[in-house]
Amino acid sequence: METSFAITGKGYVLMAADTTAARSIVKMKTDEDKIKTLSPHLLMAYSGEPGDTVQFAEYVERNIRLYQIRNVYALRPAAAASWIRRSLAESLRSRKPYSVNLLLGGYDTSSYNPQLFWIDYLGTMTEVPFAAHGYGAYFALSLLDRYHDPSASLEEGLDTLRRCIDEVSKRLVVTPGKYKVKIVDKDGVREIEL
Amino acid sequence: MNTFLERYSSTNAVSQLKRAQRLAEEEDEFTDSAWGSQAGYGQLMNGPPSFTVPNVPDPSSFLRLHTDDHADPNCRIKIQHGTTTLAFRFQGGVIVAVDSRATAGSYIASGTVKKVIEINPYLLGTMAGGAADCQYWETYLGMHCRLHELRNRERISVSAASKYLSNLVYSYKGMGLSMGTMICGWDKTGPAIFYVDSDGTRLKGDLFSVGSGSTFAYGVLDQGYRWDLTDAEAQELGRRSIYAAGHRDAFSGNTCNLYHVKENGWEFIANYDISKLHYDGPGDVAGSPGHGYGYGIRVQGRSSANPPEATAAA
Amino acid sequence: MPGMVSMTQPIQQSFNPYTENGGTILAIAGADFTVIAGDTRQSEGYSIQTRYAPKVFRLTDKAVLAVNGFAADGNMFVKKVRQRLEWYRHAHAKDMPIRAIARLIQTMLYARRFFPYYVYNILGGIEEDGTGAVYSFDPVGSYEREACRAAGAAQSLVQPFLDNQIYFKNQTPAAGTAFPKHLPLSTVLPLVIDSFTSATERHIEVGDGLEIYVVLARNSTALAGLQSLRGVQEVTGTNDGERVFVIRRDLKKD
Amino acid sequence: MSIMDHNGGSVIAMVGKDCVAIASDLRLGDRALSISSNFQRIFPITDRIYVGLPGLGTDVATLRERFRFRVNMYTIKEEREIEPETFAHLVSSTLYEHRFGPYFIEPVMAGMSKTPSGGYKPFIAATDLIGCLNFAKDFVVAGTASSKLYGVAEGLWEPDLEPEDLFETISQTLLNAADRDAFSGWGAIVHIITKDKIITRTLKGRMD
Amino acid sequence: MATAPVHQPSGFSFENKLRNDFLVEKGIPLPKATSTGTTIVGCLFKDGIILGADTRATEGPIVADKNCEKIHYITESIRCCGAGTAADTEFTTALISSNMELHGLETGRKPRVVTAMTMLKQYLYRYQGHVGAALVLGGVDATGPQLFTIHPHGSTDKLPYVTMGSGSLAAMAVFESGWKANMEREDALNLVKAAIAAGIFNDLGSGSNIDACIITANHTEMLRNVEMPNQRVQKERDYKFRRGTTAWKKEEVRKLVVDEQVTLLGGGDEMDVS
Amino acid sequence: MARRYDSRTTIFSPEGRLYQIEYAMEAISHAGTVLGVLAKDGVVLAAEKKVTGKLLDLSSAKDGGYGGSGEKIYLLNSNVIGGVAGLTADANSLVNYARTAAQRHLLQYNEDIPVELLAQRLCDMKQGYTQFGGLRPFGVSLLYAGYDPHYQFQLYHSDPSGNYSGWKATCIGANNGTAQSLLKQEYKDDILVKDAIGLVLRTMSKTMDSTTLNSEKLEFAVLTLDPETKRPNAKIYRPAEIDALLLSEGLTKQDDDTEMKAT
Repeated sequence: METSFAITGKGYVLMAADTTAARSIVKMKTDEDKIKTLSPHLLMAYSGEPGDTVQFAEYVERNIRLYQIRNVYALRPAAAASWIRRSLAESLRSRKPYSVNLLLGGYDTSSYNPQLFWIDYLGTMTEVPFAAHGYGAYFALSLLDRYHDPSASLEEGLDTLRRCIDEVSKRLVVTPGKYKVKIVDKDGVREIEL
Repeated sequence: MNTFLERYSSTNAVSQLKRAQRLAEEEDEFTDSAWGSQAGYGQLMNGPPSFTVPNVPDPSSFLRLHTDDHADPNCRIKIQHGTTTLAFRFQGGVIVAVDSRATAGSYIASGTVKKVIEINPYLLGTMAGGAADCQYWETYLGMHCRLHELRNRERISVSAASKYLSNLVYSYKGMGLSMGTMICGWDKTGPAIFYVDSDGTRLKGDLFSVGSGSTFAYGVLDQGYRWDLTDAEAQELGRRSIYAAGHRDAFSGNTCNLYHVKENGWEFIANYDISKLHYDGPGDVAGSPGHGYGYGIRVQGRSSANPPEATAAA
Repeated sequence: MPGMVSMTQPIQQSFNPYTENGGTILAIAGADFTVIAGDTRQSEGYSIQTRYAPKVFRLTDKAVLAVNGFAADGNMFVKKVRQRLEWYRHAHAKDMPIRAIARLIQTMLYARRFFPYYVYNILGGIEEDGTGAVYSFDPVGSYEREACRAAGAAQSLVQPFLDNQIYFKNQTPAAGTAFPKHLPLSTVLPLVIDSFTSATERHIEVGDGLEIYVVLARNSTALAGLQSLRGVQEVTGTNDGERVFVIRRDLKKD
Repeated sequence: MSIMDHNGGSVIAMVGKDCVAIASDLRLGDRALSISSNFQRIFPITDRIYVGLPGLGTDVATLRERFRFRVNMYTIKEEREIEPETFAHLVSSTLYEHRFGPYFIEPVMAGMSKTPSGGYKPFIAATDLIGCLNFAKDFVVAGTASSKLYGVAEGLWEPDLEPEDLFETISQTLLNAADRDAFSGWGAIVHIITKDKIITRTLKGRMD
Repeated sequence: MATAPVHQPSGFSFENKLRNDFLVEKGIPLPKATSTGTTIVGCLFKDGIILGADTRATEGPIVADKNCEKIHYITESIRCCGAGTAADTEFTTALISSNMELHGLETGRKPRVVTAMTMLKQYLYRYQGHVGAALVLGGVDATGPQLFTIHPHGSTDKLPYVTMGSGSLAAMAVFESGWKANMEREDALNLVKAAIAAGIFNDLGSGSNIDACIITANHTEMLRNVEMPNQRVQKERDYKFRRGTTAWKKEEVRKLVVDEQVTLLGGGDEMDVS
Repeated sequence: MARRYDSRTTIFSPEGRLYQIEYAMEAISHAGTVLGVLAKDGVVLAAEKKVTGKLLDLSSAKDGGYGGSGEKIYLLNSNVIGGVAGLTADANSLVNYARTAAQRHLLQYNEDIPVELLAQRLCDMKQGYTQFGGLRPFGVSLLYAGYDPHYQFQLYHSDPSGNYSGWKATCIGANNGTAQSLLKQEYKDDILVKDAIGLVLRTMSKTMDSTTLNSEKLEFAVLTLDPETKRPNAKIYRPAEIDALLLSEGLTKQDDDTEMKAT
């Protein structure tokens, strides 16, 4: 089952998403990347209705890119989050709504703040220090209440992330096998091996 | 119309059976089920009490229609639920921790429910699902445990007690009972926990959590659990896990009741207000971290921002 | 229009022996007394069936039972409880203690687990040790002892108010003081009356009249203040020492 | 479970003596799961008007943006700040416009309106989700805990409370009502608006 | 990038309809709007019309507004009582009132009650009962006093005395026994008050106070809260808290300029609550 | 001279010029001066009002009105102040457009519009009016004094052609050449707001036709950053405040009984 986590730390946001693409009871693919890089300092993990997810993510990706091309600088994370939320809320009012849950992590280069936004398929948005989507949230959130540190170093942050993944694999009936982990900080976006 | 017809057509075998049943039940109402008072003494030999069942083709769907089965909030009879309970075995015995909230729809009907049922000085049962089902059957179980002691001159094993309960509720399967309990105790084999539910499942294990907030409790419990925890650490873990569930789950909370089962019976450790745990922690007790459990309290003053040195100075 | 809807979609006719008759009950336990109160309106839908249908019943001199929900079930249930108490009296030549009544009510309710009484019960009275007690029940018999409890149509309006005023929830005492553990009757009675006038203001099914039963323990200090009250009437039945009073008040009738 | 309970949250506004107060809880839930304990649903419209938007989280954000836009455009066109009464009607008509596909929000407004003599007088109002206005003289409530709030407020509210007393009354009302509601809570925020200042306090509420 | 649609054409917006259907599909029932259980009445008397209404608005079993106004202004000599979905009665009468004003300006005459009635029934019929307004329309025009009821689906009645709403039966009982043709103003007013009172006391959906409106050929008198039989009694005690009772974590005080102030255009960050 | 190549905005002359645009710019160079200076910690704008006559009712402008006296300096958004030179009617239309554009951005992104983007939005529209038949270009130049987190304080100028450019200090309207050369001499790169105010007022006093400066002839605004909230603080001075400011800078002779309402 789809699971994604994101946590903030000292100057970074870490994101992890499972890599399974499933159809019915079959795993179609086990190395699907569900975290998109929207701009040099912005990451988006998406999950939800198959098809909707990629379509919406690409729509967002293109539009955020367009803004950057037009204005040289990219949208700041909070502004991008507002725009994405609005797009989702408006799509909900259309004939064929996107059913996508999002985690949006970015690094605001003008305030030096890592920011993390939790957005659900209805367009509900809130800024949080850590977040999760999918059934994993029910295990990870209490764990993060206990172990998360907003000023953690990268290594400590990764340890906390490992705990989340460990807990989900221990308790969730259908556990995702592999996770892709990405980080965004002042130097931009990169992938991390767990 | 059909039922009306059935009732008065003497040729209908089913209706005859039902009428007989109904008559028997009306008798039963103040005989078998009256074991709780002196008026019904002597009736214990008749086995488990019997119950009035509505005279409709499908009594369990009748019950579902009129009682709150979580799915339909509009039904009239609200049965309270929502819960987090947990129990785990470790070298020092068994820790049992529960919250105390009961909700009916979105209304918090009570914040002081005792979800640990003290079956006897050696046995504890927890309560999740229908409050009345747990209370009634575990009290009933307590009675039988005592009878077992009297008959066999030794305490009933946790295994036997849980099996008895499991058999009892299994006989009502499909009727709409709702119960998820952990029978915890210490017997000849040492500390033991059995999970019993109204489906008829009965599991022996080291660590269980049951209820709407159980996933949150597991999140903390699994990460902190080891067999060789000290008593203080184990109690802290139980407390902390119930807090975690009370915090995140809308249907759990209010207070945490903590029990510790040891070789010579269970001991009630304390009742903790979950909001107080959030802000101030459990106070001056063994294993306390010395500060509030709340995330905001724990990480107070720490920030994720990393402005460059020069800017920070400016 | 409801008529139109029923034309378009089929409705499954099912056996529905229940209805909801509104009204609210509450009980508060003090150190040596218990107050059990209920309004007297009985309604169905937007109609008032009667402006005086008692919801609070004296069981013994130590115990008073308030029932709320489906009035027919409630009245039947009270009848059956009284019958069982009568038998108990015949067998033991004394009134059943309140904690035993509580357990009795549980088993009686649970006996109908699969065909429940649609009744919310609150039992109030005096324990054998002379303290005030309130037991509250759900329709299938789960129960607990509490200090105060509201049930019925306006329970969600009244209960948080009592939490605040009886348990002093969310209040911090002034430095160096503490909130009292038990409130005196002179404080509890105004709270009960205000709870009901407030509920009458905001809940359409509450109103008409208010009946407040007060059960006093032996030698309760609250006696003097009580007897001087307007419209108080004693309904004590025995000479055991516990005394039961009832106070009647009007509520708004709209 | 109604859609209004999906994210939870409640708002209350009360009138005092030359002041008004508006308060809400801070929980954002995903049904039973609590997501955020710092979800603001009360927003300033002008210096002296606040609006609380209890209901579905996505509509809280959408309507907040919409109201801000409409009020800003009003300010630009009229070259003056909007008055609370006018704003209440703006809210009402915005919601009624969506009569057959409503936003799941029941707004509560509190503010100080200018009197012709240059003074200020308290103003509160609330609407249902399709914009039926309710101008009460004492208090208005909305959200998942509304019935609880009605009960407590009806008991505790008194006329002519000074700002500090009004703070106590509205806070106690909100906290105790939220404590009986599974979908409201996780802290609370209170704004007290007087003619010359706004006091905002974050309450130490139950966190379960 | 896609721009935000902010300006809609006038009339109802159905933009959320699809979304809400989607939510219903997910098994989430939609909430109910405030409705006025209501007793509203109207009757003819010697010189004109008297309309009456109670003042309770309910949301399910909860009283949402204890003193709302259910007699709405249409023109100076035409008024309309509303029952049903509160917002619908409010906005429907406001819309028709505005159209009547325009109609009056266009024709240069005082518009008639039938005109308002026709506008209302056509409007309600168009929405096939989805606009849930049940109305009692009364007024005096060139043709004399006129009294109508209009049902949510657009059907109308013209009668000498009418009642509507959940308390209509109780009120009608009073009219049936007490109404006579050509009543005096005083008697008619008392009858209307009695009819509303019957609704207030016998129907749970109606309550609080009595509003009445007397319309004659050259004068309209709005008697707001003409009778207040349900004032709350004095509370038994006062509930003021000691200052400092509520514990709080953080305080922020923003001073406002009272006599002179620089007005800023509300900006993005400015709106944030901090 | 123009050989009828100036009759349409959309037609180039053989020399490759759009005469209507140039005429529009010419119109602007007769309008009241608007002068802006970008400082390290803020931006300063000043504008010269052309007093139309004694009978003009200025009562609404007396207390500053909404966002300025409404003639030359406008608040475009909470982070941008605009100064206009040219046809007042055209300016009103553009200001309204700018405010709407800013609000739209706020609605979409929940952040104040970046200053350059606002200038772009206006220029997109202005350019459109130079390219399509039947339209007349806007006879307005604007100065935008603004702040955004991307480039901090900024000062832009846009003209009727739809061109825009960023400046450290610039001037539009009458005598802009004189003013610009004065600014060129006196501007220093790390000038602070308090010095910039002086610079602006002195330059204004030298370029304006009238000999005495006072609030009847001058509009004045400063954009700074609130030290506490770190949010832009746009202040458009009221007439009384302008007089007080002039007095403190020693640029005017005032009666003794002037209200001292300065900040």
